[in-house]
Amino acid sequence: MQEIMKTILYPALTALALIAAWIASIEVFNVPNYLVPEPGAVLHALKVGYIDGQYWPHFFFTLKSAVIGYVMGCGLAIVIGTMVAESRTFERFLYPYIVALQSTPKIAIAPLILVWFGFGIESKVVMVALMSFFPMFINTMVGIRQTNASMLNLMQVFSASRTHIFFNVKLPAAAGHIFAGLQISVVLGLIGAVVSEFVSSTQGLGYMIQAASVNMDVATMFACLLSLVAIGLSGTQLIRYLHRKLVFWDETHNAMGQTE
Amino acid sequence: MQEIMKTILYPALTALALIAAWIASIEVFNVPNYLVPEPGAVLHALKVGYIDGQYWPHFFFTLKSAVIGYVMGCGLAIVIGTMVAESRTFERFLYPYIVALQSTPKIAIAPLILVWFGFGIESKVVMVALMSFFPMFINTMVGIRQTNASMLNLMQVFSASRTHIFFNVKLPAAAGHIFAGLQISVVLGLIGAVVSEFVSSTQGLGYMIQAASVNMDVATMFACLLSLVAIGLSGTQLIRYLHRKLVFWDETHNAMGQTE
Amino acid sequence: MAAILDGENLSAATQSIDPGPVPSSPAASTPLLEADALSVVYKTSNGPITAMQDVSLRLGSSDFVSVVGPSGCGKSTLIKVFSGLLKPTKGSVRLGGTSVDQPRGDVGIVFQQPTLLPWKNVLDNVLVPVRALGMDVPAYKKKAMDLLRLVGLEKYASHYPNELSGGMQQRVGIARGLIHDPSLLLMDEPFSALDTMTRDHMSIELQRIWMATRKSALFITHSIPEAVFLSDRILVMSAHPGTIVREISVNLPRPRTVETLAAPEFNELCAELRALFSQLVQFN
Amino acid sequence: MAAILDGENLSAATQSIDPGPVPSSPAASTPLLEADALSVVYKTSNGPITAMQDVSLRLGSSDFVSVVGPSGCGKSTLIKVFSGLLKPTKGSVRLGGTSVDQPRGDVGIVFQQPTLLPWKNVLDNVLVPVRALGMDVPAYKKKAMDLLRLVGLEKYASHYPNELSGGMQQRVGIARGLIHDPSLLLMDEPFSALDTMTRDHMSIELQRIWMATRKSALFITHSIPEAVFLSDRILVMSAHPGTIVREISVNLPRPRTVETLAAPEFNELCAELRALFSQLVQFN
Amino acid sequence: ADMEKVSFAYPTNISLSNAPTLMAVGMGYFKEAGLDVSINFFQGSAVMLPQIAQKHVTFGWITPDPLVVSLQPKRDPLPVKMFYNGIYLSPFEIVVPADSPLQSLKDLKGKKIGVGAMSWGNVLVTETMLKDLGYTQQKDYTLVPVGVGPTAFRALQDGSIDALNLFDTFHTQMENRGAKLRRLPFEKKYRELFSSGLIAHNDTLKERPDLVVAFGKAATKGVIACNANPVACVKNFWKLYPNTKPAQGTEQEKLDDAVKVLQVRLKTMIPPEGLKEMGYYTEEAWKHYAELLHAGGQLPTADVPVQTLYTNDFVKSINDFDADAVVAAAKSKE
Ligand SMILES: Nc1ncnc2c1ncn2[C@@H]1O[C@H](COP(=O)(O)OP(=O)(O)OP(=O)(O)O)[C@@H](O)[C@H]1O
Ligand SMILES: Nc1ncnc2c1ncn2[C@@H]1O[C@H](COP(=O)(O)OP(=O)(O)OP(=O)(O)O)[C@@H](O)[C@H]1O
Ligand SMILES: [Mg+2]
Ligand SMILES: [Mg+2]
Repeated sequence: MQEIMKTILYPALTALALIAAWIASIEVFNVPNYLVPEPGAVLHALKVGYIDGQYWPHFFFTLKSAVIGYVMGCGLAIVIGTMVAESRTFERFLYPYIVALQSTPKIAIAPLILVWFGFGIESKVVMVALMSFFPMFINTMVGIRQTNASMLNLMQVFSASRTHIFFNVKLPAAAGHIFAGLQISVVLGLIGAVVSEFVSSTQGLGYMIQAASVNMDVATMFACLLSLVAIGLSGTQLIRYLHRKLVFWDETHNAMGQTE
Repeated sequence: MQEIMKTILYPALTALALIAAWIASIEVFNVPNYLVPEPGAVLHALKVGYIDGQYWPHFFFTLKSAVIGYVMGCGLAIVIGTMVAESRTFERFLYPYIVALQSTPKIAIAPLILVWFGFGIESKVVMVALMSFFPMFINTMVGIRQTNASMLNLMQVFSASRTHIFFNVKLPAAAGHIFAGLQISVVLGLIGAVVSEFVSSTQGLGYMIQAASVNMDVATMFACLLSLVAIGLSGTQLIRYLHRKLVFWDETHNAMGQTE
Repeated sequence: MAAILDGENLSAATQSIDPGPVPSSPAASTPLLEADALSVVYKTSNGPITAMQDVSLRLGSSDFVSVVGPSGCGKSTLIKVFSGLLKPTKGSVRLGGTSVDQPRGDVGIVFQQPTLLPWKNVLDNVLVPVRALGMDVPAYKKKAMDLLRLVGLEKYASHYPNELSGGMQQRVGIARGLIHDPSLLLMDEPFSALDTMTRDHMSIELQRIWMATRKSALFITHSIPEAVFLSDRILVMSAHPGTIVREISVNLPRPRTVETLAAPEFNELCAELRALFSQLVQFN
Repeated sequence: MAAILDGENLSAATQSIDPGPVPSSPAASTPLLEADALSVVYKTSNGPITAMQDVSLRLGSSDFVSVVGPSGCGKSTLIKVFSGLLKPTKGSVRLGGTSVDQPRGDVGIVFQQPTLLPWKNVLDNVLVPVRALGMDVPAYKKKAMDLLRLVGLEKYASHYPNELSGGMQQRVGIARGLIHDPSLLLMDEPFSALDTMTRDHMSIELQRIWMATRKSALFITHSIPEAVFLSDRILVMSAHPGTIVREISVNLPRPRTVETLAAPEFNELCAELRALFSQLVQFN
Repeated sequence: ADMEKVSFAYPTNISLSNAPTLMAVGMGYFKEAGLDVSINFFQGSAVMLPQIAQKHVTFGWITPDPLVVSLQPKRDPLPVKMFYNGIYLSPFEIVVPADSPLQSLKDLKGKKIGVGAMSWGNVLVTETMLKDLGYTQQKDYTLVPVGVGPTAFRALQDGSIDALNLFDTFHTQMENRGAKLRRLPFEKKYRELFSSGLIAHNDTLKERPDLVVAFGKAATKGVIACNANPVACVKNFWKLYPNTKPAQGTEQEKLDDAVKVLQVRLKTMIPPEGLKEMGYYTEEAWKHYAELLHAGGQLPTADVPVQTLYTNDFVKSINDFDADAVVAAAKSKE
């Protein structure tokens, strides 16, 4: 109970402090409202957007492409990360190209993505998948490589199949790395969705931000940014929750044992 | 020796295969050269760029902002990641805001960054730092949290100071996570540099790509993308090399011991 | 049950030993494991360490052989090589006639460290070999529970490893080594973290199980009476370089009981081994 | 050196025991450690486990006390509580007059698992307490090398832990526990992974060091003769619930030598403890 | 009943500048012509052009410079043509704060000029324009990429730049936000540089002239209607894109501001020849464009076959409607 109170209360306190700073900066430093909107204007935009309902389709569009792309990108990253971790040959053949693909700014290859996947939701999903991929890939690879050798030896003595070892030892052993990757990818995937909406879209929060920015409508921009933040926070919190629940054996939690 | 041969030979083989596929796709499928340039044109652009020397200032500009921003972002991430991992209070106050900041697409806050840091290299450095920050932050935090509890207990019995424990136990224990984060951040930092050059710059590979893309000069675009890939690959290879050298105790490497 | 095998008071306990059914006649010892001129040189940060030199060994298909030797003489290395986890620098190992290049499923193993999977509970840890070998899990569940009862942990079946004491973890490791009836059982100091009484109990149970199944067993221990009590043969290793300096046959009749412990042959063997041993360990 | 403390042949070895200088008179035992009515209940996935119940204990400033008891009875838990790493569910611990709420630097500890830092070599692992406590490292380097010689690992000073055998790792842990002259030394089965001979050697060395420094020591062991040989008092614990069922004083004169082992009092004490023990461990 | 699906794209993000053409939606002109038009926005012509070349997009709105620049040796010609001149006058301006001492382009010597990004098409024009005065970039003046909107505004206000070179509509938006700006006069030939227009794939132009005319006609009617009733045009636009309606300010302020911006754009869309001649290209204008790009260093030669880039074949049919009726209908629209 108290724990929950704290988890809600503390961020709320910081939030209040931030809002106070926001108002103060506008009042005291005279920051013009074409740069930073007044909280009231943002609140109004949020009201119009979510109570009158105008933002919902955009919100869901972004959410949908982000979620589908995230699942695809992370899934693929776990598979390929495992392959690369398991085989030196795969590593030699694939690794440089994965780094190469990821070092290329996605915006620069956006025209190709649009040509291949069309300018519907598909290209957004692909962009999200591309963005989510890399952190998951590296973390999976490093995590699997770090699996405790004695546990692997144990399984090897029993001639366990690679798949069996993967699911019973490597995956749980790499869980810490994998969940860290999942957290990073939430945020990157979201950015991927928004950036791809910048490049081409008639829907989504990214499109809204871009349109608002062209029209110098900072209040709407902030309202949409806040929506993105809400998605990002919920996503990472969900991952953290799953991490705590699923990786219950995590050593630090059980330290010396907990007494009642 | 043979190892080195393989590390060079295999990627070279794949590279040849890719170039063959590239030429074939142009010849066989008639992919027009405003979409994908001919390898010859890219080679020519590279020659003009690096032998005649026109790209070098751009190359170094991007490299400079990427390196400075990367070092700053990663350094800060390790410090803040440690603070959040060590203290529940810090976590409550800081964590949501870090996720919030990171969920906001950098392009959307680019105007604010420009206003605060100017149009020079500073704003690019800040963007790189912002992009590199998050993977390092999460990986550091998770890595430190996962430190083997018995080792911590050992140090606690001797009333070791927090700093001492950090440098002697937590940092080495989190090394796997930290190096994974460093690898991811290389790539993200690079993208940060390029994207910030897209938004506002008179120099850098990102500016070159943007300018070339307006003119539909795909050969130059590809040449610059290849330059980025070269930076990205060198960076990640360097990190991987350091990882192998510094984290020599990594369990998997010493598995059952290596015989001669 | 009294302390038997720490040998401190050999006549103290005579009650409640049930070494299991006596087999009609011991099976003929056909060579199951053959090791020829094994040497292991480890690469280390400070140059090579010769852990084992020129070790040859033959194990019949129903032999119980113990290895004793000072700390660091290469006993665990021997187990790693036999299980196929470590390639010897020189020499060859053949198991059931074919060369051991990599781990094979028909070996049971108890590591020196318990090596439990922290994300599986005690029962599932015991069932690890069954699952890994693709055997029928429900059929082995009962056996796993029996083994847990044997090692005194039936109440802890659904606990996780980090909720157990050191000795309890080691006992889970022992149960796991016995679950799948392998043709060769390799045990690396399985009883080291156990108290005297539990240790005695486990020795007698181990003998019972072995006599019932008559599989090959290689047993590493630091306790001389334990080695004599359980083995057909005892190999004594020296350190630097790790090599077998003596092989002693134990011809005491089976099943061995507390009476065996009082037998003069038993004590003679122990004394002989102890004398040998004291020459091997030198401190300045 | 012969096998002394496994008690198998108590008269076998009489040579080369140097228990160190005999202190003029044992210091008066002022209470250094006071534990009152300690209970520890662990939270686990399957409900609470009572690891320890109502344990009270007093340790003078130069007492050597051993704890024996069956596996899982709460011995390690006792060490965790005394070192300040675990808060007892009930009861209180006072060390040198002040309450133990968290770990304090004046305790030396040998864990049941070796717990070495894989990124430090053997010498640096031994020096961990020295560095952690901010003591003068160069001054302690020689002592660390002496301790490594004592445990037979001087040649391995610059090796890394994963290049050592199980017993060698445990010996590094022992050296680390002794490096910084703490006022209280807690040892959790420090000799369990060692062979008989090394074990005897270590016991005698431990007595020598203790007599020279006269610090308080709490020693957990599975070997009854070892406990009797080393201790002023022996606490016998039972399991379920873990509690002290008997306290036995050992009034044998110090320094104890191989002659001590042949003394009738010594054997009587061992027999008494063994009898007690056999009632504590039950298997079905 | 059976509507033909047509996709139409802009290479920029949606803004009020698009309102005139999109008035065709509000007036129902597309529907009348049997067209079901979907509207897309892309980030840059480099992203949009391949879509048209691949026929994923039927019609696009684009500036001529990427097409002219594509006429280089060894480059595959793009299979597209512009068929309708949408903006006759250059929408680019150079503005200074109203109280600035700078009066003409000549005064820009040694000054910092803000541009959206170095990659913007008008940068070339600006450089050429200043070259006429004998100034070269870096030596005599500096270009600073400042983005659009808030950052550009800020840069001009705090003096990090002395002049700003963006679209007319951006400048008007700033003025709506309270900025006091003054436009520096341009030479006529730069002012009369045409800009965006409609583009389509060569196949579409060849195989579906009916479709091209129907679309062009509806779009033209939209511009005329918007010009006749800018208030309705703004309202139509906001109805189509409610998110572009500013969040700050009162209803009337928002409308007034928007109409001001819109009128700036409309001025550049109505040809000097009058409403009957909408969409014509002249070869001189295209040649002039090529010369400029050559002068700016973007083209190796100014002698390029610009006539392959555009066609006037459809303009006559497109203009074949009753403009007065459109004006009347627009005036009566709410
Ligand atoms: N992974 C390894 N890398 C390098 N050297 C090793 C490794 N494992 C063991 N050694 C060395 O090999 C020798 C034999 O080790 P081993 O573990 O086989 O001894 P052991 O007989 O099992 O000892 P103990 O009774 O202490 O467990 C030791 O000197 C040790 O330092
Ligand atoms: N971290 C923990 N979490 C939950 N329960 C624990 C934990 N550590 C120990 N226990 C339980 O507490 C009891 C006592 O454990 P402890 O480790 O103190 O035993 P021990 O006397 O040291 O045994 P051993 O001789 O086997 O090392 C056991 O029943 C064990 O299951
Ligand atoms: Mg060993
Ligand atoms: Mg214990």
